[in-house]
Amino acid sequence: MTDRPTVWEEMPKINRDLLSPLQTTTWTYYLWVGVLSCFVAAGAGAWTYQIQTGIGQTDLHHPIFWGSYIASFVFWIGVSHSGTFISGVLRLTNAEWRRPVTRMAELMTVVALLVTTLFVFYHLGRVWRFYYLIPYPNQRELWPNFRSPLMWDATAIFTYATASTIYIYLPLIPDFALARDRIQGWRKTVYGWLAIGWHGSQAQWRTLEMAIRIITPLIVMVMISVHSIVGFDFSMALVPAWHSTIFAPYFVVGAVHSGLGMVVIGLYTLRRVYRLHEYVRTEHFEKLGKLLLVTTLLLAYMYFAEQLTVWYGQVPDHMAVQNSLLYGAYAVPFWFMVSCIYIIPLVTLVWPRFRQWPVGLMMIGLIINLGMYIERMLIIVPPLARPRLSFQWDEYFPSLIEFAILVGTLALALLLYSLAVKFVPVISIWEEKLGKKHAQEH
Amino acid sequence: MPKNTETTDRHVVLGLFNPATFLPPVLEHIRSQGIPDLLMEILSPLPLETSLLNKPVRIPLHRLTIIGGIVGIGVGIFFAAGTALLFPLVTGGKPIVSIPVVGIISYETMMLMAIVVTFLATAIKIAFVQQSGLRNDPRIDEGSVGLSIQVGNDTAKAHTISQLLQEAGAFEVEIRTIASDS
Amino acid sequence: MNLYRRTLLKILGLTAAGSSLPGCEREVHNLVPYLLPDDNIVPGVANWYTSTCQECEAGCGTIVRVMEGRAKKIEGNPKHPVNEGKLCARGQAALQGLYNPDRLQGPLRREGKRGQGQFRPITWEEGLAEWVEQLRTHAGKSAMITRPVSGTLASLLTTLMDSLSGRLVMYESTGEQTLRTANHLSFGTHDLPYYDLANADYLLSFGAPFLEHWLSPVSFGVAYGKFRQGRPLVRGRFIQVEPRLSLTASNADQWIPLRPGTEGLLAIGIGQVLLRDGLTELSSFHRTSFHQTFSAFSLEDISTKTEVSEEMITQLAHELTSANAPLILGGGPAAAQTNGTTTLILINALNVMIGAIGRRGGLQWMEPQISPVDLARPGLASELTLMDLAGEFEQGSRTLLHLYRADPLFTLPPSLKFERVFDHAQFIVSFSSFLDDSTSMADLILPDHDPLESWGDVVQQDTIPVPAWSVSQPVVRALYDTRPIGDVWLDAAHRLGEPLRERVPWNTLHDMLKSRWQTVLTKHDSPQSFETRWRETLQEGGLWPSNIPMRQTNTVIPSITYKPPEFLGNSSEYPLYCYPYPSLGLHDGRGANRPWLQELPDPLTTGMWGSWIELNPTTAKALGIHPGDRVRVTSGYGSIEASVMVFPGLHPDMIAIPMGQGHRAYGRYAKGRGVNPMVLLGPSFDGQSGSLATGGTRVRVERIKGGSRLPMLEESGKNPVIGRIQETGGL
Amino acid sequence: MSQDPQATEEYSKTAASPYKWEMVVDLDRCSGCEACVVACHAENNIRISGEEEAAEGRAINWIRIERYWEGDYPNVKAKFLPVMCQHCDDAPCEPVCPVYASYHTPEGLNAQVYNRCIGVRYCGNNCPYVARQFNWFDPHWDEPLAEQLNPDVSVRSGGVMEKCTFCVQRIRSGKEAAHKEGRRVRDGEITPACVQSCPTSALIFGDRNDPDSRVSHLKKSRRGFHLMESLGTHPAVTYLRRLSE
Repeated sequence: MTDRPTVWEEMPKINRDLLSPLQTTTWTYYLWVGVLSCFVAAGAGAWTYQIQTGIGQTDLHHPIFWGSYIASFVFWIGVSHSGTFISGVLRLTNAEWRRPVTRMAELMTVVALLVTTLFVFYHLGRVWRFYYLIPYPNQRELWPNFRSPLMWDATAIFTYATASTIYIYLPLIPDFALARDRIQGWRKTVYGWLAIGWHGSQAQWRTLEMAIRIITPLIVMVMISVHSIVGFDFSMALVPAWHSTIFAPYFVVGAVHSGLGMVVIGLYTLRRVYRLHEYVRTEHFEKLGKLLLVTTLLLAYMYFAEQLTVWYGQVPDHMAVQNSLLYGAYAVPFWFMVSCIYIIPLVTLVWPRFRQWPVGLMMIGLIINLGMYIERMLIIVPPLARPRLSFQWDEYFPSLIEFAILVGTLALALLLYSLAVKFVPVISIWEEKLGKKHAQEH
Repeated sequence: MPKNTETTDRHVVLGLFNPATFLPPVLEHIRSQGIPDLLMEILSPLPLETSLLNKPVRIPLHRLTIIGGIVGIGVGIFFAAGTALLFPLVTGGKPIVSIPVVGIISYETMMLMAIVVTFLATAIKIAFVQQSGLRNDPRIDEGSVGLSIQVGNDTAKAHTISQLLQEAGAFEVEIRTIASDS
Repeated sequence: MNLYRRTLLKILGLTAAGSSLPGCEREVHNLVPYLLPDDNIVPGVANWYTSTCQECEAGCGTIVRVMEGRAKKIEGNPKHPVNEGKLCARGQAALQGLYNPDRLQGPLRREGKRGQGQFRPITWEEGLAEWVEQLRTHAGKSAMITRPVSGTLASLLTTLMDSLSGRLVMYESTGEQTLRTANHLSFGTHDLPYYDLANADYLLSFGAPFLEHWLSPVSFGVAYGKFRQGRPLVRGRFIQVEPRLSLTASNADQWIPLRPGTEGLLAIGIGQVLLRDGLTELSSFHRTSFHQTFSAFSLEDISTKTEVSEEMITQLAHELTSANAPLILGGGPAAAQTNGTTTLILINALNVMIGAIGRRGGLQWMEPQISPVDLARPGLASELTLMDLAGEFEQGSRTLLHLYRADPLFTLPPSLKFERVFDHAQFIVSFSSFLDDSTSMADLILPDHDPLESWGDVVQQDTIPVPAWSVSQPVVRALYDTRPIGDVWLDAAHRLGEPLRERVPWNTLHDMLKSRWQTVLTKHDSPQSFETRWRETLQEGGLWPSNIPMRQTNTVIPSITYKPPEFLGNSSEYPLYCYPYPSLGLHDGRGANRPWLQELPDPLTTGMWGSWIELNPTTAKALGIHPGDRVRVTSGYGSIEASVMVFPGLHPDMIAIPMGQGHRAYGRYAKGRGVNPMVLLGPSFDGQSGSLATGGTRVRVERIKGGSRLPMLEESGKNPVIGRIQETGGL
Repeated sequence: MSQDPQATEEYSKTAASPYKWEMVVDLDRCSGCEACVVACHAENNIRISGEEEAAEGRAINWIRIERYWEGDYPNVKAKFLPVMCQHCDDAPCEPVCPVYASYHTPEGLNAQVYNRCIGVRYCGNNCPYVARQFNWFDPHWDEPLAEQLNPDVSVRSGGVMEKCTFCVQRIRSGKEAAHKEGRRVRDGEITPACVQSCPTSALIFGDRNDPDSRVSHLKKSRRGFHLMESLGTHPAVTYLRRLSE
């Protein structure tokens, strides 16, 4: 204990390292932000155009009433599951290695949720009447129809958004205090408010830890319910190949799958940009790799179960959809998707050596997310494109306006995240210290 | 050296220790000087597992959470069942009040209220334990432990205690004075 | 009180679909123009006026819903004998003729060279003056081409034209001239019979498209309903024989495709079996004449030529005789060949054999009646007649051309060189309401009212059980500075002075109309005054005397020698038959400027807003053509390009193309849209009737670059088969 | 209309209505002539979509004639199926609407409230009959075509779902007429535009609650079936099978 510096002696260094992103900013960062802003502006322009001229700017047409917007909605909710899962589930299971990962994952959750809600508005035919969806007393005495799965959705997402904001804020309080004492200027005052007079007394520590202990299981339950309900949006419908019981759990696992992929990407990038190699070590990638392997297998299992049931049942309506996927109009994206989210991750992640290769894992993360995006599209479009009245069969491919909005929104997500990195320590400082302490004691 | 005059000011003595040297004996030594644990508070950059001070910390968080949850269920029932009854409209042969719907909605609102209430309680608690002039010292986060002791308006006592802390091994001691009318 | 207010708010919140809020905020809906200075116009209250549909020659009775001086909807007149309250798509779309954005809004004078389509608005005075001037200079040399008109207007025009020693040509591209000639040759009367489909229990139709546009589609539709399900125990059986599965054929219990133009041969085959098996009683005269006619070919010869199996021929014959009230129709592609008349006569002969003449559920003629306008519709002109007229213009014996709602430059094949008339005519006057292909060649345009704005009457003397003398009245005040053609002619006549003046003393067609109806309404001696009877007639929509006795017709069918159809173009260079058929919505093209009809999916291909080429799947495969590919169809006379629709119900050696598109003018909805199949047709005629053999030209098809998705209602474009529906019980 | 007590009742679920509207489609009569399609366009102010939108599959038809091929040349058959909103008693489209834009009237009509609809389009997905049509853009009529618009029917703006209403405006005026004379609506007194125009009388409309009405009789026909009966949507449209050997 004397030869190696104790955590107490390391603390000044830890503080310096982890606060440096908040203090020093390079010109490349400004460039990055500038580029992103342009994309965001383009997306905003596209949306304005769509509102002015009409939702017909999409390629949607009956019977395909839902398309890329809803798919993206589902996808981004999926991404939002990363944070809650990592910090929530791993906290519950006392996985020590989670510590450097939690904060950046939770940030993703919050950003992703902000973006998610946007897609609801893109999708509405008369977005200027969105307030009909909000339950408030009005002179019509008419409330929203809570029998509609969409209202379950709205409620769940509101809960989830609030909860995850709280959930990222609580552990931030000590770090805000830390920043308050070390950063000058207007930010000092802001941090001052946010730190709500934290001074690290045992009473405060105990309160904080107790709150986190209480909220963690709750938010995990919320997380599971949220994506289950997103799954209900589809499985409650009569549409062939939507009307399936597996959707709720399948959606949850899928969400975690893409979420983890996204975490790996974020982890790699931040460690690269801010040279956090000391804190984010190969073991973290390896652990995440293992998790990814698990979700891959779980998802593949569920997907197989679903498709097998359809195939063996041979119900014409459902077969129409499956055929269009297996060797019909949607075969190309389908098989691409299958290899992206199942085959490639499987064959790579089983190798321990691969799991210790951060770049490789990052690439797997990318592939998985690409695949999951297509998967969301394939869950929504083909069933709608193969209604029971075969006279109405049709195809759909997103229009340019849709693409502009999708890309713009992706840029917005990255932008928000990049800005957040400048305001919030991407690694929870006190938890990191605590982790080191535990490591040294045992 | 101020005289031992009757002022209404209160004093807080903060001693900074090296975590390596800050050990239970230190506290024992101070206790032996007749200073109750209630007046002491330990400030640290990270939560300390063992509570060195034996003073009860009672936070009724669980109860608040449960109360919040129950309120939430009420809200959920109002939304899912109440609003439907306020303006009953038949849709697709579904009952006006559908039990599963009520279940789902009140589950979400329950969670919402539970979490929000817990959070508010926590925030309030954290924000208002800092009465009695305890203040953060940047150096604590740099890797040291602080022991702060509240002294009444007795200036002399404050000085003796600061002596005491120095003996106990504090590498720095400071006396803070808070004007009572502030 | 408060409760009540609340419920009101609820209703506002929940105005169900089609609540009475005028949802669209166009200012025209706020002001109420009193077009008809009429006391019984109440804002928001609808009045119904009777009228007569003039979209085709069937003359269906209509009622028009009018609110605030605007026509809102056209429906069938329930009391009218022709359509019994029903109306077809085209009839209902007449509203978009009235409110068409491209209607001519006043008299126009040509500017620049003829055919450049530049016109300058003029006053009616100028227009009339100039026209009358032309009538004087071209005295005795004027001609008029018009779509068939009837009743008072018809008699006015005939009177005037022959007193001007001009030539009046009534032309209708789907005028069924072949049928009229065949019936004349068979039964010695120009009147078409009433085909009593409703009471028949077995229908064998040689291509007659009676559910689409044949003679009187709506009345046939009504009858078809009864034929199928109108009688408690009887369900009529229906066989359609034709090379293309038309809408009508798709309703048949069985569709029998055969080689184009061999319908007559099949009729001979059936007749042969009837005679052979002694399934028919005939007068000795017919027995002998028929025997030589119907034994001219051996059954298997017929079978190979027609591609209909001998068993099938025999079966048809036996079904005909086993039925109680069989009926045989012939038309459509059967009549569109060079041997059309012969074919239809043979079919009439079959009707004679099965004793359908004058029988309930057969062919019936009524005793000719004295109509209010003392003459039936003058005979329609065949394409050959038009050729003759063209000749007159070439020789210069005709120099002044009048056009009225006829568009020969569009409806006639260019190979007939009918533009000769327009080149040689020294002056062209058109009364049409639209700048169609022919009218845009005019020198002077004196646009007519829309039928919904004008007085008129239609006399329907054949193809129905009782005569229908229908009136049409102005249901809305004229939108624009147009004038009814009748009034214009009368005005001109008066300007020309004697002797015309006293031959047509009336100032307006309305006066003429009333005076003529006066004679009839007072003839049926009744206590009320004419005015009351007249008002009643207007409310009824016309006059249709009941219990008209049947006429005894004596069949005069001569012994017929069947001659095979002739086709232009040799089969090596042009391997495929070409059959242009009138489209359900656009008909021969007159509907092309009605958006409703443009957007009306063709029931079989579900195509909209354009033209297409129909190919049999096997033929398409052989040619390496896929649905949506762009192809060029070439005949010896012209070529067109359009995208392909693979059509399962088509003879492999045949292509079919809908008529009605490919206008060079005719307004924003029609102009430059699709192709006109007439371009392909050569001068091939049915000698006896002189009508164009639209099926008489051979073509070839080749794939060309490009290809576009034609608007289709069937979004898959994959000719879906019945999946789920059958499971739920089939259609 | 709002003052009419009947009409006001229509919207309160509690008021049991004396009528239940039903349509019968006799496929053995239907000839596919599409007179109904134009009649519907004229009556219900259905927009003219134009060539481009039609090509994008956005042409709006409240009633459409679906054509299904059977077999190959020469034994090929084309069969017609008129499809309009089936006004299901257990309509899948209704409960999924988050804003009550789609709900069930006591008379068995599946009502669509245009001014409430925000264009979520869930109902469109959930209609097995693809009967629901969406306004992807604002409608447009070249002047003076708009003169023809029926003032009894509201014009739908862009971003709103619409569909067959059984010509609710005709039903309402018919009921008001009967109400004034203090009697029930007579059978055949109310006819939606399509029913009115159908030359072959393949479409029949009436009151299911009236045991003597034509629809009540025809419903019992052995030829009768519902589209996708197995889905349990209980449509108010009964089809009569087309007979063929």
